[in-house]
Amino acid sequence: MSSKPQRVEVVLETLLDSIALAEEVGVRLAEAAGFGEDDQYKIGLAVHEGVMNAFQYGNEQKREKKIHVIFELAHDKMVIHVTDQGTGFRLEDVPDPCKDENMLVDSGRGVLLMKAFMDEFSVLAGQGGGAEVIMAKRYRAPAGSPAM
Amino acid sequence: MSSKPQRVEVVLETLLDSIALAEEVGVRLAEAAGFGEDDQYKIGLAVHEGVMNAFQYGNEQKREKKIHVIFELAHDKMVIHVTDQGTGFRLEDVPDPCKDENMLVDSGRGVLLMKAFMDEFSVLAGQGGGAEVIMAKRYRAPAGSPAM
Amino acid sequence: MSLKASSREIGGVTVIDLDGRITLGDGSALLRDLIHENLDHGRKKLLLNLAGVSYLDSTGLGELVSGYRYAKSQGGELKLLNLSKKVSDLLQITKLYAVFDIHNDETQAVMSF
Amino acid sequence: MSLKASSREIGGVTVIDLDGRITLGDGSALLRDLIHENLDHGRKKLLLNLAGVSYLDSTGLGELVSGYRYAKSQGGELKLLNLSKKVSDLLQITKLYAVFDIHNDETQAVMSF
Ligand SMILES: Nc1ncnc2c1ncn2[C@@H]1O[C@H](COP(=O)(O)OP(=O)(O)O)[C@@H](O)[C@H]1O
Ligand SMILES: Nc1ncnc2c1ncn2[C@@H]1O[C@H](COP(=O)(O)OP(=O)(O)O)[C@@H](O)[C@H]1O
Repeated sequence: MSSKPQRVEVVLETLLDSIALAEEVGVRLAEAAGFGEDDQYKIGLAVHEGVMNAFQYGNEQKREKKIHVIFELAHDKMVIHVTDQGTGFRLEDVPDPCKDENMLVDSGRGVLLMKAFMDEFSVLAGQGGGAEVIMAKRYRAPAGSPAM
Repeated sequence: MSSKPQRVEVVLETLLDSIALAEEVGVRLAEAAGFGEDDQYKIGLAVHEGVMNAFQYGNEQKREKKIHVIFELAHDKMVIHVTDQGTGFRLEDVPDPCKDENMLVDSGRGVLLMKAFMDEFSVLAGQGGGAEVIMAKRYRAPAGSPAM
Repeated sequence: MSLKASSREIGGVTVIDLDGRITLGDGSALLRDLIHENLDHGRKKLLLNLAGVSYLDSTGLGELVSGYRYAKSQGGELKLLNLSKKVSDLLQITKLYAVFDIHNDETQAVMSF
Repeated sequence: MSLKASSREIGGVTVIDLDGRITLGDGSALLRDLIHENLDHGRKKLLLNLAGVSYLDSTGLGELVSGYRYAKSQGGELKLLNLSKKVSDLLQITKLYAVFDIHNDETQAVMSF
């Protein structure tokens, strides 16, 4: 019997606590999807970074703006959308924090971590003009078995 | 600095796992709102019962139907709305499971528990015609201090 | 964390030790099967040890009631042992406390059949 | 579970033992204050013991980098001790592993200043 949620939507206010809350729901669903502990942590941290950016940059800490998080358990991967009500951004404009001249700046590592911890990562313009970060992690097929 | 979420919306599919997931979010927010462990459990169980009814009776286990849960941290109480896409029900039609003739029936105790564990409980017709269960629990003022 | 169950026989009474949650989809079906299986095999004195049951929902309560009824219908008896505070409160609220024969001491519970 | 910190002096080095999470709003501000306070009071050899730090986000990483920079600017040094697997992985991914002087042995770390 498959009783895994296929799609969970969470709408949050622009508040610090929303970051941890979204992360916890993400970890919970990653577990339900069959991801191991290490992947659960990685998915959780990616959600954390995505929602933190929506909080800081997208919605500029304006409490009344919403952060919209959608978790989808597709047949081959878990897909996460984080949408804010800001003005969006383009991935090309984010400086590479691993370049020598950027090594010592405080910021720029959130996108890097999301890319490193997830298999897919992209940024779209959301419906309301804000950023929509879409990231996905594929299920790991246990050795010798067909993909789940 | 108050960083408690004031409003969290969760949209779930009609699946068994959605019951526990909604309950966990409810407990998490009850904790953020400052409720003690016993009240967290009671709020969690009330959410559990409300979502379970949406799953069973409202949406009749039809996966594609949605269960909409809204958590609001108002200034004096935590308010929870559970809305389904069924045909609704009236509280007057629910038999009292504590009556002698109903003592040994299997069902009818969900509403009783929600009423017992929360301070307010009512059922409305939701926007789409389904049931909207609204329940609330007041914050406990620590002895000698003004209500939070 | 779902439900774990194991059975023992003491003086003609079947003690079923339950550990975990009894909720819809997470224990309630197992509990029903266990109760029916025992009664259908002629083990008519059932004592449910709920010491390890920390969480019960209305489905779980309904399953207890239904087991109680089925036992009676088969000429047997179903009693409860070692309720946690939470479970005891749930039985009080639903007035089921007055329906069940509830014990805190296993030996006395076994002798009560 | 937020961040707990306590400081010790060993051979002229200030060892700051950190325990908990270093994330936005949950430890990162405390860490910054601690680093600045020590440097501003002339304690210029700082060794952050991260043994108890199980979770770090990009804000926490930024705080480490900013502390490192501030120490340098004050003629001091900030080094890291006892990285957990998770923290070590984060420093690898962000290439910060090559920036920091990282130790696994406290005595050797203290002597390295
Ligand atoms: N949701 C967003 N809305 C607008 N800009 C964003 C958003 N997310 C990220 N950015 C931009 O991308 C940059 C890099 O983000 P990130 O890699 O997370 O690093 P950091 O948060 O440490 O700056 C940010 O500085 C910001 O300019
Ligand atoms: N969301 C709902 N939609 C339609 N009917 C409902 C809903 N929730 C409850 N009911 C009705 O109310 C009755 C009592 O529910 P409840 O007290 O939870 O007990 P139980 O679930 O054990 O039957 C149900 O049997 C059902 O007829």
